[in-house]
Parts: sequence; C-alpha cells; structure tokens
Amino acid sequence: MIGLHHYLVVSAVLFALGMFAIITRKNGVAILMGIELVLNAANLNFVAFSRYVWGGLTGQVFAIFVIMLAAAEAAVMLAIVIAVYDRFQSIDVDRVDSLKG
Amino acid sequence: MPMQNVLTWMIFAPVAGAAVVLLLPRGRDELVRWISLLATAVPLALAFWVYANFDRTSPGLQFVEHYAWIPAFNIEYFLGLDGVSAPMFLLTTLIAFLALVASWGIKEGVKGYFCLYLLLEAGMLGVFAALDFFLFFIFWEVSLLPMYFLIGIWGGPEREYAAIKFFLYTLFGSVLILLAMLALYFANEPHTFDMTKLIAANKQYGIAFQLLVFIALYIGFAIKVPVFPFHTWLPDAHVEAPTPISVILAGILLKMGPYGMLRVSWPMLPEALKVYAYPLAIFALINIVYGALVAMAQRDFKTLVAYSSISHMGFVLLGMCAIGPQGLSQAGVNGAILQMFNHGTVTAMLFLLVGVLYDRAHHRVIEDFGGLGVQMPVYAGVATVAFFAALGLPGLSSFISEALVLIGAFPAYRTLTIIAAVGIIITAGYWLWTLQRVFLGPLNPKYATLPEINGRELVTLVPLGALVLFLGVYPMPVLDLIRASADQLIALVGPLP
Amino acid sequence: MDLATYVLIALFAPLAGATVQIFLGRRLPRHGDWLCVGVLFVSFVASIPTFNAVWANPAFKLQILSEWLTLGSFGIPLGLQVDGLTGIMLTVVSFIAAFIHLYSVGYMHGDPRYSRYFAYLNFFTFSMLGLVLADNFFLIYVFWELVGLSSYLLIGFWFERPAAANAGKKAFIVNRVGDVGFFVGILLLWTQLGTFRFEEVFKGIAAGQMAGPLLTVTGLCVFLGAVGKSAQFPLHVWLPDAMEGPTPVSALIHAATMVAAGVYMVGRVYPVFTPDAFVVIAYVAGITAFFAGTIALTQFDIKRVIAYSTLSQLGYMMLGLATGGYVAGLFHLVTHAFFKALMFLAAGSVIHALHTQDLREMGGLRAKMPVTFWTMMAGSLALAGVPPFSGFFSKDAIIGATLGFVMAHPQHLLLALFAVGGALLTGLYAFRLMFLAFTGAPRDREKHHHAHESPPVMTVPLVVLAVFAVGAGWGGWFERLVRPPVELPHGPAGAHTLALALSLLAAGLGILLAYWTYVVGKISAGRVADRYRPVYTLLFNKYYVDELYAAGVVRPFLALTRGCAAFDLGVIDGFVNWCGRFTRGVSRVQGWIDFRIVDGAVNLVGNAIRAWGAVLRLVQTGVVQNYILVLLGGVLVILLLKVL
Amino acid sequence: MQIPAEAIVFYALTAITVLSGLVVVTSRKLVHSAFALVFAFSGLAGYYVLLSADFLAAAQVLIYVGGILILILFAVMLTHRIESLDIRSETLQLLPAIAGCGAIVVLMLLAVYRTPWAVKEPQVLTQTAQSIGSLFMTDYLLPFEVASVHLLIALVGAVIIAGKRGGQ
Repeated sequence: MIGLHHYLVVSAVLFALGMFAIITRKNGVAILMGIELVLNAANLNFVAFSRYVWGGLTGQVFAIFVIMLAAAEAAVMLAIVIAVYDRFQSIDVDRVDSLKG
Repeated sequence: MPMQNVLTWMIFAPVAGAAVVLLLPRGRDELVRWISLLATAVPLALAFWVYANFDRTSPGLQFVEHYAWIPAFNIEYFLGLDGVSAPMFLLTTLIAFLALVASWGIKEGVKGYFCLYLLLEAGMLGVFAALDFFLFFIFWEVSLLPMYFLIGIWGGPEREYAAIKFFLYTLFGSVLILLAMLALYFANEPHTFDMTKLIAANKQYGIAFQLLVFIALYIGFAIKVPVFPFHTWLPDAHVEAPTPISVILAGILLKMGPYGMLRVSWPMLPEALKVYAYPLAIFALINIVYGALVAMAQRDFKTLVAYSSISHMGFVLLGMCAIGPQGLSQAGVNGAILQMFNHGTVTAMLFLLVGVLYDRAHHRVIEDFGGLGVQMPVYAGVATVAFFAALGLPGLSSFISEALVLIGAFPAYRTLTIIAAVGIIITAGYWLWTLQRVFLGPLNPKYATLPEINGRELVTLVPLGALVLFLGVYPMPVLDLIRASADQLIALVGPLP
Repeated sequence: MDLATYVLIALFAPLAGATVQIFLGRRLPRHGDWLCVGVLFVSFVASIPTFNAVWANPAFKLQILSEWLTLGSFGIPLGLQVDGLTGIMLTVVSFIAAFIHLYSVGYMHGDPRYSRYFAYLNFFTFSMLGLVLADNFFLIYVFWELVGLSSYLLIGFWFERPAAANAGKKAFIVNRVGDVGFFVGILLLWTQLGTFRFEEVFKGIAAGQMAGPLLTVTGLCVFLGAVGKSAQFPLHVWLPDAMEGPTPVSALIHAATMVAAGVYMVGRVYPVFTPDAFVVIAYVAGITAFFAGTIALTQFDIKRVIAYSTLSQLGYMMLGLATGGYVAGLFHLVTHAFFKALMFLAAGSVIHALHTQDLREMGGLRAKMPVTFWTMMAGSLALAGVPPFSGFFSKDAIIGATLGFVMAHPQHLLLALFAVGGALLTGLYAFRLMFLAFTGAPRDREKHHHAHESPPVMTVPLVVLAVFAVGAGWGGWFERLVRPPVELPHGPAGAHTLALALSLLAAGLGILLAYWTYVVGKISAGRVADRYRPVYTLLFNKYYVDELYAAGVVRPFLALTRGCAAFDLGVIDGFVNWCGRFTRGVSRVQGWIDFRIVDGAVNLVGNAIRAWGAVLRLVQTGVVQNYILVLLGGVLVILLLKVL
Repeated sequence: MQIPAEAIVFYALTAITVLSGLVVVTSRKLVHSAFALVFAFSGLAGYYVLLSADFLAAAQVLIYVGGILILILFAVMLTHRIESLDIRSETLQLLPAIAGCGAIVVLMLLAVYRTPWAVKEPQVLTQTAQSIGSLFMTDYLLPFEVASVHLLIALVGAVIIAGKRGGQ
C-alpha cells in the first residue's frame, strides 16, 4: 500500500534534483526549471501530508497558492531573463557577477 | 562718568577702544591710531583726577569697588588703590599713552597692533588695581598674552624665539603663582580670594606653609622682576620687541613682579619673609652688580638697557627686603616703591631714545655710532639727561630712590649695601662709556645725514624728562602717595623675632 | 633784604643763568655770554654782605632750614648755613668765577658751542656755591656729584676730540669712586647718629655716641670722597687728563674751586676725623705733595705742569689740615685759588697767543706778552712761597704746622721731608716754567712771530687776580674769620721759626737751581736727565700710575664683564635653552611612543579588519550558484544537528 | 500476491517524474530539459490525483504545463540567438553539488523514516473542487485576495522589466 513515506521519498528526490539543477546549471533558465522542480516537490509534500496526516483540504489550498505563486514567479522570471539577456547578451549566471564584492 | 567706580572706567576704557578699533574697516590706519590714542588718553585724564583726589594721609584702600562676581567660589570683582599701587597705576596710564604716541610709526597690521596694545594696557592697569587674588591673576595673564603677540609678530628678526621664551618663562611663573593662590584660598575658612582677608589672616598660617607658599610666589614674581637666575628672557625679549613694546615691557611689566611681592607675599607671609630676607637681599645684590657687569660687556644698545633694568630692579628688591632689628626699614620700602616709579620713567626714556636711533640707523650696535652729539644736538641733550638719570646723578629722580634704598638697607645688611654702592660705580662706568661711544668723539661719516629728533619723538620724551627732573629736585609729590601705606605694610610685617 | 635772601640770590642766580642759557642761549644777543657773566657778578655782589656780616662778627652763624623729604620718622632736611669759612668761600669762589667768566668771553670767542659753555660754567658755579653752603651731609653729597657732573661736561666740552671725551669719562668715574666712599661714610654716620646735619653729627661725636675705630673708619670713608674730588694720591689720575678741557675751565674748576672742595669738606667736617685718621690723611697728602712735584719737573705741556703743581699744593693743604694746621690749610686753599687761577689764565693767554701748549716751542715771550709775563711771574712767586706774596704766608704756616706735628710725633719725620722737599720742588718747577716760556731765545720762530698780547678782556682778570695773588696774604684777615671748631694742640713755638727758615731756604734754592739750569745753562737739563735716565723716565711717565690702573684695574675689569656676559649667555641662557631642547627631546620621544604604540594598536585593529574584509570579500563571487551552494551547506548543517 | 493498482500507478508515476527530473537536470540541451519538465509536471499531476486532490491536479496541468512551461520556453527562445541553436549550458561546481544533494536526500530519508508520522487512514477519494472553492471564500479569503493582488503586481512588474528593452 502506498503510504506517506513513498510520497516523501519522491518529493525528497525531486527536491534534490531541483537543487542540483540550481547549483550546477550555468544557464539562468535551467536554474528556473530547477526552482520549479523544487516548488513541485514542496507541493507534493503539502498534498501528501494533507492526505495522510490532516485529512482536511488545507494542504491542497496551500498547494494551489504555491502554484499560483510559481506562475507569478515564472512571469517575472521571464521578464528578468529578457532584461538580463538584453544587458549582458547572455544569461550565463557566472558572467552576470557585477555585484562581485 | 560716575566717579565712584573710576578705576573700572580706567581699566575698561582701553578695552572699549580695542573693540572700536576692531570694528573699523581695514584700510583706515590713521583713524585706528587716533581712536587708540583717545582710548589711552581717557585713563590718563582720569589718572590726574585720581591723583588729585588721592587722600595722602590714610594708609587704607581708596577708590574701592567691591562687587560679587562668582559667588560660588567667593570670588569678587574687587578693585582699589593704596600707596603701594597708586604710583605705578598712574605711571602705567602715562607710559601707555606715550608709548602709543611712539607707536605711530608701526606700519603693517596696524589694527591688530593697536587692539592688542589696548588690551595690554587694560591688563596692566588691572593688575595694579586688582585686590582679589583671582582677579589679580586674571589681569596678570591678560597682560601677558598680548605681549606675546606684540613681540611675536611685530618684533625683530628672531621674534618667535624671544616671544616664546618670554611667554613660557612667565607662564611657568604664573603657574606657581596660581598654585600659591589656591593654597592660600584653601588655607582660609571660609575660602576666599579677597586679599584683605588673606592678609588679615596672616597670623594663622603655619611657618612651613608660609615658607613653601612664599617660595612659589617668589619664583613666580621673581621671573617678572627679573631676579638673577630667571632674567635671561629679558634681553632677548627687549632686543626683539618693537620700541614701544620695549618701553611698556621695561616701564611697566617689570614692576608687576615687585608690586606682586609687596601686595601678596610680604603682607600675607611675614614670617617667611623674615626667614628669606637675607638670601633675597643677596639675590638683589647679585642683580645689581651682576646686571651692571654684564651690561658693561654688551654691544647691542637695547641689551645694555635691558641689563641696566635688571641692575636697577635689583635696587627695588634690596629696598624691599631690608629687614633690620626693628623690621622693614621705612626708607627701604618707600625707596623701593619710588625706585619702581623712577625706573619706569627713566627706562621708558632710554628705550624711546634707542628707538629714535634705531628708526634712523636701523641697527643698535653701539660701536658703530660715534660723534652723534654734533649731528643731533637736541637728541644728545635729551639722551644725556636720560643717561645721567640712569646712573643715579643727584638732582635726577633715580638718585633719590637709590639713595633711600641704600640708606634703608645699610643698617640691615652693611656689607651688602657697600657692595651695592660699588655697583653704582660700575653703572656710572657703562653709561658714560656708552655715552662716549655713541655721542662723543669724531662724527662717524656714515651718520652725517642722520636727521635730528623730530616733534613726535620729542612729545614722548619731554614729559618723561620733565618728570625725571622735577622728581629729582622735589620727590614729595610721589613719595607722599606712598608714605602712609608703606608704614602700614611695615607695621604688618613687624620686627624680627 | 635780610642776609638770607642775599645768600639765596648768590646761590640761585647762576642756576637761573644756566637754565636760561641752555634753552635760549643761542638766540640771545652775543649768545648770552653777557647774561652769564652778569649773573656771576650779581652773585659776587650778593655774597659781599655775607662777607661783611662775617667780618663784623666772626662767630656769626646763619641757618636757612626747610623740609625736603619726610617719611614719617625718617626725613632728609634741606638747609643752608653761613659761618666764617662759608662766608669767605662764597665770596672767593664767586669772585674768581666772575673773572674767569669774563676771561672766557675772550678765550672761547668763536667756539661753535659758545652759549652752551657758559651754561655749563654757570651751572658749575651754582653747584660749587651749593656745596659750600650745604649744612648737611646729604645735601653736600648732592652738590658734590653735581660739581662732578659739571666738571665732566666741561672737561669733555670739545667732545669731538676723543682725548677730551675720555678725560671727561675718566674724571667722572674716578670722582664717582671717591663719592661712593663718601656716601658709605655718610651712611655709617647716619646709622650711628641718626642724622645728616653737621651740627647734630658734631654734637653726637662730641657726646661720644660714636668713637674709636668705627669713627676712624667713617672718617677715612668720608676722606675717600675728598681724595676723589681733590685728586689726592690714589685717585689723582684724572686731574692731569682734565687739562683737555678749555683753560678757563682748568683755571676755575681744576685749580681754584672744585678740587679745593675736598679740602673744604675736610675742613667743614673736621670733628669727624680722629687723630689716627689724620695720620693716614697726612701721609696720603704728603705723598701727593711730594710726588706730584717730582712729576711736574719733567712735563713739557704748560697746562700739565700747572696741573701737577695744583696736585702738589692740594697735598699741602690736606697736609696742613691733617697736622693740626686747620687755619693754615684753609688759608692756603684761598691763596692757592687766587694765584693758581692766575697761573692757569696766564698760561691760557700764552696758549691763546701761540696756539700750542708745548713749552719746547715757547721761549722769549717776555717782550711779546709783558702783562702776561708779569702776572705769571707774580703767580709763580706766590706759588714758590717767596715772602711778600700770599703763597709764602699760607705755605709757611703749613710747613710750620707739619714741623710742629713732626716734633710732637718724631716717628713721622717723613712728613717733614715731604713738606720741605715739596717746597724746594715747587720753586724749581715754577721757575723752570717761567724761564722756559718767557726768557731765553724763542725756540719756534714762526709761532713767536705771531705771538701777541691777549685782548684786555683777558688781561684785566689777569691783573685783578695778580693783585690778590700778591696781597691775599697780608693783614691776617683769614685768621680773624676762621677758627678751628675743635681745640688743636699748639705745636712748640720753635716750629714756626724753623719752618720760616726752612721754607725760605727751600724756595730760594729751588729758584736758584731753576735759574742755573734754564737761564745760565750751568747745569744742562739734558745731561742731568741722561745721568738719571731711569729716574727721569719714571717721572716723565707719571710713575706709570695710569698704566698701572689701566692694566691692574680697567683691563681685568673689562675681562670680568666679558666673562659675566659669556657666563650669562652660556650658562644661564644655555641652561634655559637646554631645558627647551630637553623638553622638545622628551616630547619627541613621547610623540614617537605615542605614534608607534598607541596609534599602532589602533591601526593594527583597522588593518586586521580590512584584511579580514578582503578575505570575506572573496565569498561574494557574484555568481548566484555559489550562494545557493552555501545555502545548501547551511541547511545541511542544520539538518545534521537536528537529526543527530 | 497481487499488486494493487494504486501501487502500480504510483511507481509508474515515480519513474516518469524522476527520470524526467534527471533529464531536466542533466541534459545538455536546454530545450530537452524543458520538454522533460513537461513530463515531470504531468507525473506530479498524477500523484495529486492519487492523493485525491483532483482540483489540484487539474490546476497543476493547466498552470504548470500550460502556463509556466510556455513561459520558460519563451525565455529560452528569447535569450538565444537563432543561429546558435546548440543551446549549450555547461555546469558549475559539479562535485560539491552532487555531494550536497546526496547529503540532503540521505538526511531527508532519515528524517522520513525516523519520525513516527501520525498517519491516519486515508479517506475515500472525494470531489475537492467545490470544498476548495468554499474554503477560498471563507477561511482563506484574505490570502486569496492577497494572491490576486500579488499576481497583478507580478504582471505589472514583468511588463515593466521586460518593457525596458526598447530603452537600450
């Protein structure tokens, strides 16, 4: 029987993959994909707990909020990426380091 | 002008003058000079009034002004004149006025010069009139500061060195005076700076306390006199100071030392005075003889006059500390105060004379002059009067004060006085030698074109000359000022135990 | 007008003249010489009534008293007094001064500072009269120095000449040495007796308040003043040099009046001197009299010869006073005043004519200048002590007193030798001068040719003084007016007759010797000089006294002053500067410490932080991933902590 | 024994999601990872359905796959010049990332297995859309409104930032 653990493991793996993507990928957009993955991992947890622990729908409500936020974030991401591209002619993160100390 | 606080008017008229001078626009030198002249003329005029209204018989304080100033520390604004301070107070107004006339020649920084000058005069007048120790000390410092700038800025080539040396030396002294002042302040219950109370309580100070405080005060005042070991600042200060400032320095500032002693040390610490009287007399003697000897060897006219001042001030000190079996000698104290007055007039004349010569020849080396008697007869005449007054010729004022001092000191210290009398020979020696090198002998061709003494210089010299001559013939006008208070001081100090 | 006003007029007329002359002199007609001469005659005329009063009643006494300086218990009175001695002195001084003023009009004619000369001369007369009239020690000291001042001004009158300037300075300083002694004497008297007035001092001494060795010392101190003023032995060096001044000045000041002031003062305060003091005074006087005479023999400058003769005669006067001849000494003072002034004026007229003072350039002036010759002859005869002339009476009296004293105290034989030897020498040099100047062939043709008799304004005073030089001795008028204040032991009678014989013999021998050497030429001065060459050079150079003083006193003294100045500059000033440098050094070290350590510490902290900052800065790579990685690291750590 | 249907579906979904996740992360080409992302999101929607969150699954598909993914694709297209099609993207600091993520996974698993979750018996799958809607309107009204405002701001912000392009 599929239990809470299963879902938690999957979300952990997804989370790890997301993090890995964020850390290693040079390309701005790849990082964003990593972020989306992480967000989804979190959603999965929400829903899993709401299903197995609380029973109510709170988890799902929050998941929806997360999705909504992710949408907003993606929009802003697009704008930033475009602006950065305009400015630096590339969105490789390591070249965009004018905030260097 | 309300006459009951005439002293305040006299002290602060110059300060007001200084303020007005400061407000004047930059270029107006002539206006600055005339306003300063007025600012010194006011105290001079009041001085005549004070002289006329001075009560010769009462030894106590006159023209007293007594207002609370800083009640927290019991400090009062306490002014007054008595026999000891009156002569010098009145002389200050005269010499300040004449030295200002002599300052007409100052060209650069006129506003600054006259403003500092007027402050200096106020300081000096204050010192002689102040009867609250704190106020005395303040005026003492007020008179010191402008002096530093006047020498430091308008002086000769090495003015900075001289100014700093003068300032630090006197400051060192005033620090000691400050300590002594505080010691006296705390030694009295309730704490007070009022000199009259400090004097009244002079019985209660322990002998050890008196000895210590006396030393501190002595060094502080001795630097100003100047007495033998502390005198080396004087020649430098004189050589570098501009003429009018030398006149003030020698004419008035040197007298603040002995006046301080007579006003503070003598009445407040009589027991200590009796212990130190003999060593002080020895120092006075050294001053007289040593000063004369060193003066003899000088090549610069001004240092010669400076050292002669040291020698003459030696007489003042000798007169003051001549304590015979029955206490201070009447002739001695009166002689000392008269000598302060006379030396003021004579040295002022001498320095003005040097100034006249310096303005023309731009150097002061005695050897280089020669035969000026032919070239500048009037100048030579006035100089001869000044020179003979300086060497103590009877018929001129300083003879009487020196004679009184010697008469006063003889019963107390027989051998010292005889040696001091020998000092007079040396004094005659160097003055006549200088007179000869400068005025007599063939005219040095270099000075064939030296112009005779002009009207302005005569205006400064003739009044002093007249004073020297008149007091030489009949000294009572000044002596009767001093007499009553001198007796009181003698009574205060009392006989030797 | 009563006598007091006369006296005041006599005293203050010259002062008024002097003050007017100094300020307005040049603008007055004839430069004010008539004013000064006139004032002097007024003074002389005003002194006559005092002389008559004294003449009428020798014990006459007048006191004019006024308070001058009072300081409660202590006071200095101001008073004039007139008695026999003062009366005479007043008249004699004003008389001689008047005629010398007259003489000066001629002598100083054409001098650029003509008016100032008369001002000084008037001032001198005022001071001299004041000295004579003073009734207390303080006042006599005041006039004592004023007289010194006027002598300074007049000696150095032609101050363009360095010699004159030097002489003036020398005179004043040597006088000042004497005056200091005098002042100390006065102080001693005052401390002991509490008064300055003569009478009270004499009363105090008579009452024995002051006696014995202290009084002797005081007496000698007071005598020191007289030594300075009357150029006695140790302090005589200034008188010969004083000849730099104009001749009338020499006549008035350095012959007749000022130098006599010392003798007058000793006479005036006679009771102050104890017998022991008188012995010392006698020896000093004796030495002066004899040795001055010897020097006079070798001098060629006419004024210096007369100057040394004055020195010698002053010695005589003091000798007279010291050996009990009170009247003799003072009488000699008066007679000497006349004939010495005469000789100087005569010498002045010779100089005025020949424009030289050197005897070797003179000779045979007798024909050219008869009046001067005869008046000079009168003076010389009086000086040598030839009987009818005034000099004889006073000098004989002195020799008598000295011999009397020596007879009473045989151990002082030397004094007698000095007296008689001096008389011989006087005769010799007096007539050496006469013969060299007036007789024989003129040695300088060119000057002789120009020689001419002086104008009447100069010869009249000569004649007047000559009359007195001759007649002053007669009639014993002096003894009548002047009585010794103290009872004097009267010497043995024989002394006077012996003195008479000896003085005549000495004078005659002196004149004869002079005649033989300088007129007949039996004894040639040159050969005598060669045989006793060392003695001659010693005499010629005035016993090297001047050099002795220069080397022994002046030079070491100047070295001392230079030493003091160096000491003052080096040691004391050095110490002060050293303090300055020392404090600056200490402050620099302190500054260094302060800078290195304290400041260092602060900098250290600053630098450390900056260094750390640099390290931490590396963390801000600007690459976002690094931050996330670090974030991850942080989360890991938390988880680890949580889990473990 | 018979594997219940639910487990099969779960494991299938897990395979899809994880594999696509791996592709997203490791693929060289950006477009490949974009498309891999689509499968990942769909996998997740499946999970939601398993967890009876049907409304959520729909939302997931609609918004994530339909909206966000498109945006990402836009981003990719807009930030690379057409000519350089090989949209490469290197990686950075590989080793520390692997270590870090590995450690995260291990720790999480530890946490998952070590904590005694208060697991309750899951109810029957029910319709959730209607109750979610009422929840939005009652308990979560405020967050709902805030969220809408948030979206508006993000929209405006994106337009402004992107709009600036003409400015250069």
